[in-house]
Amino acid sequence: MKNKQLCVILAGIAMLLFAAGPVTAADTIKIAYIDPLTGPFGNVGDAGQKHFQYMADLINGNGGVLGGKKFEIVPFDNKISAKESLVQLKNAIDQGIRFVTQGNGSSVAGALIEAVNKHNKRNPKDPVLYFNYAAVTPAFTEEKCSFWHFRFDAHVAIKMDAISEHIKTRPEVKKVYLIHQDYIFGHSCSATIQDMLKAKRPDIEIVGDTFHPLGKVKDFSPYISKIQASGAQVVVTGNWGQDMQLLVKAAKEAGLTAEFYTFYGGGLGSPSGVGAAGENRVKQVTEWHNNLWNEQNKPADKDFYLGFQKQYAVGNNERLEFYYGRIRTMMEMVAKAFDKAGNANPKDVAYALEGMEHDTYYGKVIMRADDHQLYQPMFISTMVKAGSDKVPFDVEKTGLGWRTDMKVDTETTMRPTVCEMKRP
Amino acid sequence: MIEFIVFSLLNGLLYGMLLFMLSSGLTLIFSMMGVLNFAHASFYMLGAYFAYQISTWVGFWPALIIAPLLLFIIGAVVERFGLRTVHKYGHVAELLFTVGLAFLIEEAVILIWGRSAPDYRIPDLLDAPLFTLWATNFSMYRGFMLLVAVCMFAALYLVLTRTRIGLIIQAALTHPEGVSALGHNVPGVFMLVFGGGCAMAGLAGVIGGNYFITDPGMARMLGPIVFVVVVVGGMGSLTGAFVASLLLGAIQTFAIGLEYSLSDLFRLLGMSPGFQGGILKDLFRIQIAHTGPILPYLIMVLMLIFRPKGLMGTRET
Amino acid sequence: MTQVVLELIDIHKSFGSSKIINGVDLAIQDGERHAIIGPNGAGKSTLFNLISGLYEVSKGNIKLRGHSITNLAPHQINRLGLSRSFQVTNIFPKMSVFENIRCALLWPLKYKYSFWHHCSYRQELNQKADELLEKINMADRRDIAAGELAYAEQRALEIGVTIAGGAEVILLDEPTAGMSHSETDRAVELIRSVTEDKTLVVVEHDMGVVFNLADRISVLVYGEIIATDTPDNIRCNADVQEAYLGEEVASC
Amino acid sequence: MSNIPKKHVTNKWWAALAVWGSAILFLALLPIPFRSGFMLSMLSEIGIMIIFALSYNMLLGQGGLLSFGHAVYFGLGGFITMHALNFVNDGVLPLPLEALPLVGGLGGLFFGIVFGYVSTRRAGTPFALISLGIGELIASSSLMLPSFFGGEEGISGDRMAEITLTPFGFGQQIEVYYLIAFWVLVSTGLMYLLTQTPLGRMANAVRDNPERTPFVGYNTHIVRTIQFSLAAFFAGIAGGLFAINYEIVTAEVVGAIPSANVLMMTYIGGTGFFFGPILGAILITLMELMLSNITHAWVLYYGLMFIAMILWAPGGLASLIMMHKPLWQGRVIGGVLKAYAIMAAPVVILFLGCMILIEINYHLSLSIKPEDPMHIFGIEFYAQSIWPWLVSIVLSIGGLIFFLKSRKIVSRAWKTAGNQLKQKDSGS
Repeated sequence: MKNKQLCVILAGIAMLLFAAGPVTAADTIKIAYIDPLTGPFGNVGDAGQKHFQYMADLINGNGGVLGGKKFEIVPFDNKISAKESLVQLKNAIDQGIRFVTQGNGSSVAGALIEAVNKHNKRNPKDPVLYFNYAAVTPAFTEEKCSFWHFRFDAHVAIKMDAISEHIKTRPEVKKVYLIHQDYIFGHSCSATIQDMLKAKRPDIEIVGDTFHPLGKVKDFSPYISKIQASGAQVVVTGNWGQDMQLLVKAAKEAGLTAEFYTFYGGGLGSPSGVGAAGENRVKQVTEWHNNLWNEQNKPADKDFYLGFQKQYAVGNNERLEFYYGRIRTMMEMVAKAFDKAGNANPKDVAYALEGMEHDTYYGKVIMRADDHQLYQPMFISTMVKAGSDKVPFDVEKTGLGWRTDMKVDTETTMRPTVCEMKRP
Repeated sequence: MIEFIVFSLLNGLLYGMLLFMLSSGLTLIFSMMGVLNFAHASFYMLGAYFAYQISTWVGFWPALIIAPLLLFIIGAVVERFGLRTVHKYGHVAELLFTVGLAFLIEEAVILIWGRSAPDYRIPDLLDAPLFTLWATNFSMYRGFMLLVAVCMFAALYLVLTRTRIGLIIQAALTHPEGVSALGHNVPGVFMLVFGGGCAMAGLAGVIGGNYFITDPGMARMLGPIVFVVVVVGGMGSLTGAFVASLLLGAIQTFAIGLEYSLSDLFRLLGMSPGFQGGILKDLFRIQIAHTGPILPYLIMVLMLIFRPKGLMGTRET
Repeated sequence: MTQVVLELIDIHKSFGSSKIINGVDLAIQDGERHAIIGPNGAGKSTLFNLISGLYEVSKGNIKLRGHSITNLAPHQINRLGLSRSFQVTNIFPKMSVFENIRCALLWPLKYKYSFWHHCSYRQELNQKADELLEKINMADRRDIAAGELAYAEQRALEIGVTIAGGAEVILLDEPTAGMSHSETDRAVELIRSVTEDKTLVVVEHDMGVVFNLADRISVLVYGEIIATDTPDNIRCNADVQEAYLGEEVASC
Repeated sequence: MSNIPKKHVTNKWWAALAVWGSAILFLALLPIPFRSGFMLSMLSEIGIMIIFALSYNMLLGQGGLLSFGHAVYFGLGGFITMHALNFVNDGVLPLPLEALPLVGGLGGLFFGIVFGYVSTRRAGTPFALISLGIGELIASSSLMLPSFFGGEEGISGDRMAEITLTPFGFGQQIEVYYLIAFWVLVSTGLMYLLTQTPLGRMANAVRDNPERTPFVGYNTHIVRTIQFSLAAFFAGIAGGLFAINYEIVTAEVVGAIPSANVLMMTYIGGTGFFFGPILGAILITLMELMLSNITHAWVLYYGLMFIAMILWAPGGLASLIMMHKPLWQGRVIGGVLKAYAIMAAPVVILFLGCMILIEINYHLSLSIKPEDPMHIFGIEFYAQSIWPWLVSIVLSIGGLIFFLKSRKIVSRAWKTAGNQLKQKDSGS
């Protein structure tokens, strides 16, 4: 008798365990967020999810899209693995989700583009649309471009172009050192900046072009010695994560005065990793940073920024800040596209997004139809002491914040593309 | 050129000393107990996190003492209640136990301190250049790290040569099966050595965590490099571990300066390599400089294949 | 006696600075049962290890039927027809008794490294293994894991594994060590029966066994052979008595 | 001659037929209840992992070789298959898609021979460390050699190839599932047969006692090399199926994570029995794909399970199951099962308590917003309030106390069953 009762209880528990999925309302538009939520990159994916959630809440609070439908962000943990992303994509499709977003890792993005293309080819009546908010390999909007993929982040060449534009305006810079991670991304960074500098500033000498294995170097001092010996005034690096942080820290230790142009100097966790070493040393190229509202006099953006921080206040150790300006742009544009399309069919939404122009606080952005790449103003900024009138906010409680050096307009960032878009 | 050599030597020395702090404990544990401790780097990480936490309460200097002590206790507990339980199932089980332990420690660290890097800083006192050579600074903190490493090495040397327990450990290093015959409390010694090894890794974490970056991935990132030291140095030989650490430090730093690739070699030999195309073309492009950080693994593999005793080992691993 | 099967010529072995074997010369005749005796630490097991290829010879030459086998790998020596047992039981503990024997039969039956034969369907292989089990009186223990056998049974299995391959020269290292009297007697009978028509070299401490079994005896003291002779002559050899046997068997 | 028992000729062909027949039927019918895309993907992944884990057990369980780099052969097999698939689609290589995993297998075999020969001279720690080093080298070079590994994005291809042996187009997941199921059956069968061959037996011998093996005529190094190469062959087949299933292979597949994963799978499943790794592959893949959607703490559960296995059940799941075999055969298992049923309650309570505790902590430190309510089994509560803590601690402690008590009941039941078994033995 006792056993039977036990069985019932156990069965009940098991059923609850599997039934305890998220409770879904009928009138929602689900967006699958496929990014790492556990593992070494879990914090990055977690922060991204919060960005999307914040945006979805804002849009939903303003009445949603399509006359009252709400966005729902459904997280899927891919552990930054291409394989798991594909399984999770299947999972999302099974759950009836037809909009997918992802950003971390070009390996994952490449896999998702392929998988979405194949799915749409094999199920032409039931397509899936993929919004890429951070994977920057140029090929995704060049040779590998796809109708079903939209990129909201500037790709490598656009960012490097912005960097070279800034270097162009600095006649005192004569010697440039390049250091990158030894994989395709690093090599494409290095090749791009060399071409651009050659074209824009033929007098500049590239005094070093070094590659190091991805994520394997613990002590960058030897590299710094090499940079020091080369007499470089400026270092350009596409390094991200620890490879960037350790590089800058080692530069500070050795008293290297050269400035670092980075992609990811402000990336999540980077400012706290770099710490004081970044002061006046690290520059970044981004579409947004948290002092832009002050410089451009747009106080409404400040409220938006602080609102995020307030909503996701974490314990004493950490402070989560809004970082992905482009997620805001993306969600606003996607919402607009839904309304423009008048329905939630991925194909119609994609057509609506093509060529869409949108006004952000910092200028006009355009989703170019030719390659599905978003073109937006780029800002070169430097990490300086924060708390002043000019630089009111610091980042990640480091006491350092970003100050804009230069704005590169949307038109300037536009580049020709080799993409031959195939539309259904 | 001299500039390059001097700095490579200095950098190599510092990196080598850090490696030695990490690997000396591992060598002791591995030689005596035969346990390849995969969680060793996790104790290094714990050292850094403890030091960070303690330094937010009472400052860096007490942390320098307290954190290694805590790790000594944790190490001893792990040995007593974990390793000793699985010992009867053999070395594979012991090794896998440490693998699982590394897994759990990382999760625990994430759970307690979160996934982002805490702001564990170098003490202000040491945040200044010590001396400047050819416009490159050598910071006080790096000098301090060297000092700590040297002190630890000296202390270890004294303990091993001047104390009774040290002599037993030394005997156990070379003849682990013989010591139990002497009637010493071998499990007790094991516990002590395991705790001591963890404390040394923890000390490395205290002084390395703020110099590099303290985050939940630091143990994983350190990876199996400490095993390389143990293998190259040789089983049962602390001196070997010392030499291997410095050697690996030097190799890694010097390799960075050598921008030669296979195709350069062929050019030098007057051959025009016509087979540089195809799937293997990248092989010819890679410069020695790019491979610096993976050279140790190559050395480890070759060492195990051709000289399993290591440089100064007393017996084969 | 006919022909020399196993010949040791001026064998030396040293570990570092300590010399264990100091110029041993020995010639074992075809079909003979030869015992090697000597005090502890005399180097008896080392000598076996040198012959069977476990250790490398520092100096000297070992010949099996006239072919040099010096410093060949153990498996090569084994394939040339020399098989040995160990002082400490050295079987495959997790495998069944039957499989222990079968493993020893695989190479001699030319299965080599085959991964295309199914062992269970090889009539000849299994029949031979079962015959051998009968021979060593262990047919009833066939499917028990070797590690679970009683000590004396393990020793018997050890001998079984050693002779299974049909090697002509058998080296047994203290086959009766640690056995009771009755067990020893049975073991000696077993050895006698399974090594018929074979050449046997045995290291043994039990003088009863030695004098019962051996055709000739060599006495090894401090890495040198001080005498080789028939049991009776050895018993009465003054050097041997002084160096090793003492008074107990001095009954000539 | 005639008195020799002829037990060795297994006349149980019908038993084998029954096992294989039901396996085929089972795999063929499995997609009926699990027809959604996600379920099919999961089944496919499980199939791939079964081959991979079984091939790993050829090293660890059968050969006594602890490898930390088995994913090298899995991954290289995958890359080679993907290149082959692209050659097929370019019309260079006339091979049917169904046979492509074999190409991956041959690739794995090739690298298995090369690396196996240099690394298997000795087993134990040296072998483990060499495999670790080779794994690191290959993983590092995977990003440095983009023309073979495709760089960060890996290499992708289209499995809807021109040439196929079956009417399948492989556009749908279910067709790929059946391809994988076919290879799972073939590989499992072959790997099982391998254990029965002279090589398989000698691999066991080398595992049990490498000192003795040379004295029965075998070169341990060669035995290990062949065993290793064949394991690499099957790993390569699994990698080839991976390539076909996901249509993309990235550098992550040769990395340390899949190597560690297959080790844990195999160990948790149990290395001592042939079917152990199958259990491990199923359980761990389910955990990875399903549990990670339910809780972020799945890594912790995974790690705890691994440690618990090492500490208390070093033989893995398989041996936990198989230790009941004699009781089952002797028909005395009833008492033990009853004791288990009694123990189940405190185990569930203990588990619930610990689980709530872990979940609260994860929610507080890692969730998107700790102030938000959390759900366990549909019950909503706030992690900041004291009640869930109290409940979970009470459940844990209470569960632990009763668990310890019920453990005695179980051990008593075992003792009784053992005695009954002995009586039956002596009775018959």
